[in-house]
Amino acid sequence: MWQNILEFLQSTGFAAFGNSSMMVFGVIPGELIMIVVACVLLYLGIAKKFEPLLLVPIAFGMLLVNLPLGGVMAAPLGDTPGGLVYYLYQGVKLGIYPPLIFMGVGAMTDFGPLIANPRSLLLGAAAQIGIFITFLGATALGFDLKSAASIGIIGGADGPTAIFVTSKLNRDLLPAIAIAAYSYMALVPIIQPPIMKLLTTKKERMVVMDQLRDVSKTEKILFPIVVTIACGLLLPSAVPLLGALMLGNLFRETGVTARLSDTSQNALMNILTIFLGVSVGATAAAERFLQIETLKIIALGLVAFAIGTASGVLFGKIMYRTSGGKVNPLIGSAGVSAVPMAARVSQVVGQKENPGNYLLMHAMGPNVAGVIGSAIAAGVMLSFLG
Amino acid sequence: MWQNILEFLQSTGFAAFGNSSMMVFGVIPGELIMIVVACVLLYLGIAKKFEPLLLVPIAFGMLLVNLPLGGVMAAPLGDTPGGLVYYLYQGVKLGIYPPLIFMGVGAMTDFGPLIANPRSLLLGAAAQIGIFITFLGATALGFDLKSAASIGIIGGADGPTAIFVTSKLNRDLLPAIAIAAYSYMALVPIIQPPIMKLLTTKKERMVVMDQLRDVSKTEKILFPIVVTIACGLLLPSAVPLLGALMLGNLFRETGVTARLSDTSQNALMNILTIFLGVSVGATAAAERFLQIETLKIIALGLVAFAIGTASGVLFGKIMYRTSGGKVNPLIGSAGVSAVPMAARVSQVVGQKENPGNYLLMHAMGPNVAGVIGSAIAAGVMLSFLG
Amino acid sequence: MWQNILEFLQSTGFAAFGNSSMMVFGVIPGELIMIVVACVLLYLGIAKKFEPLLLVPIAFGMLLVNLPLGGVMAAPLGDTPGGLVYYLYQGVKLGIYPPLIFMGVGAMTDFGPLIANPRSLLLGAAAQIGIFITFLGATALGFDLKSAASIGIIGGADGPTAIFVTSKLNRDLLPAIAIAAYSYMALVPIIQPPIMKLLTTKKERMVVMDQLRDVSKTEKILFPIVVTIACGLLLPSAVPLLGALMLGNLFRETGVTARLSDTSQNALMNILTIFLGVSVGATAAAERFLQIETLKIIALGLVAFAIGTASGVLFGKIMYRTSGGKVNPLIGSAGVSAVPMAARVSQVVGQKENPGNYLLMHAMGPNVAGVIGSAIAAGVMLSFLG
Amino acid sequence: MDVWTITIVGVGTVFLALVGLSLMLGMFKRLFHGRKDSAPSAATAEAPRPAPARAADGTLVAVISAAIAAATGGQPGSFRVVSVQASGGFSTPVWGHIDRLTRTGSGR
Amino acid sequence: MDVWTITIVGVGTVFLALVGLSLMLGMFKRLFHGRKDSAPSAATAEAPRPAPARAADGTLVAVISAAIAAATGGQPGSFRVVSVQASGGFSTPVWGHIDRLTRTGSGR
Amino acid sequence: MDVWTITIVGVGTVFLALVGLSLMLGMFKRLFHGRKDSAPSAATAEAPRPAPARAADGTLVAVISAAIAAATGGQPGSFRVVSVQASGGFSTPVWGHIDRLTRTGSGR
Ligand code: NA
Ligand code: NA
Ligand code: NA
Repeated sequence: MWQNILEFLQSTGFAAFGNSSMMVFGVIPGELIMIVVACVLLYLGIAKKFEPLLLVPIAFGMLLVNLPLGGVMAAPLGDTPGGLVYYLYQGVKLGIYPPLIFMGVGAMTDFGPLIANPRSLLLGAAAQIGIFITFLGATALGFDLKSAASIGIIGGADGPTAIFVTSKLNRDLLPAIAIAAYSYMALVPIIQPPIMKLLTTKKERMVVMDQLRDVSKTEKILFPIVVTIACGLLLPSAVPLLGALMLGNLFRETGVTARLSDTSQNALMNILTIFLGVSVGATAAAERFLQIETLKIIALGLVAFAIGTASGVLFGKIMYRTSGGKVNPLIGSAGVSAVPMAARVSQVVGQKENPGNYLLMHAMGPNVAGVIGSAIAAGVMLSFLG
Repeated sequence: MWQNILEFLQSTGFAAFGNSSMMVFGVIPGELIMIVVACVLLYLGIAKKFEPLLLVPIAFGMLLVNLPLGGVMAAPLGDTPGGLVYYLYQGVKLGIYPPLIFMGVGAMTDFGPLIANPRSLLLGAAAQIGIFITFLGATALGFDLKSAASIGIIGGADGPTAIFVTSKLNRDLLPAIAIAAYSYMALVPIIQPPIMKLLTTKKERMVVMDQLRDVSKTEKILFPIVVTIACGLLLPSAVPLLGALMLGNLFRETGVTARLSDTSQNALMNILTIFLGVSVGATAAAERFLQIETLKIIALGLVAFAIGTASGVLFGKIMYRTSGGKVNPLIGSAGVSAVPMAARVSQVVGQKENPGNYLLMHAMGPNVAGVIGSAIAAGVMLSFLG
Repeated sequence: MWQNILEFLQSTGFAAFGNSSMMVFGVIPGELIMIVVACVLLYLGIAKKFEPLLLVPIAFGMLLVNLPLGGVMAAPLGDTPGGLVYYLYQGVKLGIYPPLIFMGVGAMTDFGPLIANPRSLLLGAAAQIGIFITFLGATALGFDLKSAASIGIIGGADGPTAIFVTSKLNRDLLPAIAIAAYSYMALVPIIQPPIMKLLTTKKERMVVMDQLRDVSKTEKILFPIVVTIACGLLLPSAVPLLGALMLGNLFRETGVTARLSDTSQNALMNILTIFLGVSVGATAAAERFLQIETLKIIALGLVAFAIGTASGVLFGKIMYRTSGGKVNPLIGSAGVSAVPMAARVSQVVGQKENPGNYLLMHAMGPNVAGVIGSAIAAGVMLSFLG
Repeated sequence: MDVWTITIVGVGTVFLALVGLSLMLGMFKRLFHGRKDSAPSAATAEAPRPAPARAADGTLVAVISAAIAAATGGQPGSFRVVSVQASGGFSTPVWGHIDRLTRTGSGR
Repeated sequence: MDVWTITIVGVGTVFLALVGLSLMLGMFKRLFHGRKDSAPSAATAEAPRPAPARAADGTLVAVISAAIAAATGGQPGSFRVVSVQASGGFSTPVWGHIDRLTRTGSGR
Repeated sequence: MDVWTITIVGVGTVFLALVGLSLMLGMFKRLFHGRKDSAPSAATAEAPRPAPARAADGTLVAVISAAIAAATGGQPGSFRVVSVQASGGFSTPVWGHIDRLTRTGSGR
């Protein structure tokens, strides 16, 4: 009996720490470090409100998978079923959750400001340059093409897009890229303003833009259909993400599918967000996450955001010139997406120079265009490398 | 590099149109025609409000699958996962979605008017004759037995039943049968009235029926249990559909399972409706859908509806005679199901002859009986041919 | 043709009764008896309100699977898909539903009273002694270790925990254990009071406890994280249940994940409750359920509840002594969990002796501690026998 | 399989089933109509009701015993379960696991 | 695959797609702006409206006929479907399957 | 496996775990009780609050750097990340991806 008790003690997680495959300084098990990292992420998500709806599940998944012998990610073995998160993870691995979450995003998004001002699309395109420059930079730093593409997409500022691309190109990077993407999306009000001020003159920032025209219901209904067909024909690999986004938006706009729109953006989206977050977090096993690459990814993600912001603002300056001073270049930074945070940043920065200036709706155009833009950029990456 | 760019252009959907397996007149790719058909269905669903909750997802699925190279229905290949809709489609293929949707329908249905007037069940039976006559006609037109049975079930006027039967008997016909079923359900107010007027006299149409008795809670609770046991023993192959319908109805009536009833008819039903619609639509690949059979199915579906309506009305006339003029034969047409549209049609046609006549609740009896009736007819078909 | 009709009649469930593998008294098919048992369970669930949210789906699943030839639990065979409930059942078999339901339970549970009075945890531990004594008793009665462990867990008074353990150790016992667990949870107000009165003096029952301190939001947020890490390291096999419970509770307490908390405890929980209930019920095939073991399990389940109650109360008496009469031993019985019924029982029994005494919140501490306690007991069983 | 067989058996089965149900529902009327509803309405679920579980405490064991006794060829008495005594006076209704959680302060 | 190719084609495609969309949206303005909305608002869905389905009854058959006729090389007329006559006077809108159930007394 | 071992270890583990938790919760009281709640209540989430993210901007990078530096045997400084400067003056709270969408006019 005492031997049995001893064996039982051997089976605790404390004992398992001793057999950890990754001993830091020869003493600290990697899993313990990961538990601390998970707690920090929980702190950022809960106390600092960094995208809590994603960071809390991601951090908790990270916590669960690093409790030694917990087996939540264990693959099935013969007749023994796998762990809970192993099964939830299949929806990430097979590329099911991100498009369905995008459907919910579509059901939440009003493309009206974009339809009212189609030139916004150019700003949404410009801000994706950060994706490709970061892709270049990452290859220069030694990442292979697939990893570099996954890293670049962080600059698209869309969690589901980044996770979808990474799940297709290099699943090992999932936790680092998801954490970087969601953290920087939360940090947009910190990252963007200095860049915006550096690149614009006071005069430019004070531009008051004309009011947007009304958009008819017909246009709003046609928009998702036209985008799906046009972009789907141009770039077939963007169909899963863009098609789902536009289907959700169609549910929203028809006026006769309110039930479907409601469920897409509530019950279904919340269920998938929990499953996605926990299972992405659970890919962060110590020996995979505690790599120098993780830091590089986090640094490159910041670069991607900064370059995206800058190229959006610079393109805004071009439009300021070509329009004869009618476009406020501050709305360019909203092109990175991070809806609607980036648009609010444009609003706040603009209002500081000119308290009566309301740029929010003008910035929503590039903002939602950035969602389409990064989905297309994702399609390009998948088309070349998928 | 230029060669790479050329290759990339080759990978667009526009280029793929050139390699379409189905060239109409040698010039127009079949996929392009299907995109147009999908847009027409979207128009019918959205602007004309033809069962939009189903037609919009079906049409969008059709659109997505016909964007060349989009791969939303691609099967997994080795380590490469399949397309999004491929996975959603498994719930259709395995017969999971239709019964679960039927559970939601059960949670939405009040069988009270049927319990109050059990003779309604005869009208619900009579209206299913359209299913079997159409089955005969379809075999005469050269369809094999399985296809003919799937086509006949369109006359049951129940989308989930039609999709369930077709998914078991001949999946190639899924999109045509689903579109026909939902379109004619939407067109019930157009299809039925001329038939109803043709077959009845003014005197018959003016009959005012006695008020229905109250139905106790106990009866409403016992009803789904009794139906499940009785019909399940008589016709085991009807158990998945009827059992699910009755389980949903039991959730509704117990008074202590309101949570389950609510979720069955809302969150769960909406999620499954989206998945079902999109994946049924995505079975409409051009070379499968652009066949003369599709038109025959659509025509036969109309025949099934018309005969079902006629036999319901004719049986109503018999009951009018045998009851000594107490039954208004107009309620017979409601037996096709298409709840509650067909019952409203009875009400409207009756009210035109006799403005003070309220047939709605009397017609709800045959109407919900028609749901049971077509589930039983489906069971027969599956029992012989499944 | 007549032969075909005859064959069709042979395929009805009535005919199949004749070929039943289990003929009672050589005449009554076992399936028929099971249908009657299912109806009794429906009666208990609906009219007597025994945990109707679980018993109604369980009983209906039992009904469906015992309709001969209905095939709802049929495994897939070659190209023929399996039955509906076969697929729903996979979530039980693979251990997916119970932890996710526990997530919803966590989102519904307020651990505040436990945090305010940490000694409650001892009572939550003491009440689990019923699990282990029943385990001993079951082995003495001839059950093998795995079955005995599954039976003991009934005393944990947590449906999802009992189902999770049984699904891992001996799936054949699922229906009997699930029915016993949920029935006794419903019968807590009948089972506990006599035991509580027998073991306590009037003076003990009249003790008025000090008011609980306020618990800060920070403590409530830290609690699930700390429990997950501490218990997860001590007992890795408890991670799926405890981790999910605590994740749900974290969603509840953060203040920034209300969407996820809401969906966990409503849409997702309801969907899983239906799927779990129906598929657990559908494991009750006649030849498996109509065994003397089933009665033994039901009797042993009652023993487990009674011993758990008694040991909770006895430990309460110890705390009454050691605290110098400040702890009312009646709150000990709440340690079996069955939240919040057992806590209400403590309240009602206490109030009968001393009408101004409000024990409810004091009893909620042991009550929720009992949930953690039985999850840990489950972990021990799985660690030794899983 | 002959198309006419399917048609005739099909129409026959549909009528047989629904006529059968119709007859059963006819009995419902005789059995339940006029009787007062035994199940209390959901609206009053929150209000105290006298021990709804009391009458049913032994039902489950009794019925399953009888069923199993029959199935296994023994007599109901051969495996004796002492009946659970109702404690009386409970005004707490027996909620479902989920409902119970929801209705305390712990549910949001 | 060259990293520069991907970058150039990538940036190019993003701009091409979004500029293309921008041009299309420019046409939207010309086509739809100022026009009154053809689709009635959801708020009035409950109110009686004159036969919305009437105009569309033949559309489905006509379009699918034409499509299939083209696809199979025949003429639209070769498989004739007699047009469904609108009955007129219906003030009931055409609800979706689910909506229909919800809006009767049967939905809770 | 012996049934008594399981029983003894089982009861022992349950008590060990819950007594351990009990001790930890005892520390909670000392650490947090009386202190004001640091996390603002959800009810005020909509109201402007001073830059909640400012203090945390470098936390993530700092912690993960330290962790990885330790894990890979290097020093934290060996891979230098220039700290992100807070811009100051933001009254916009940092919403979640979903919440953000919901709270603009774009959510229904
Ligand atoms: Na973007
Ligand atoms: Na029908
Ligand atoms: Na317990």
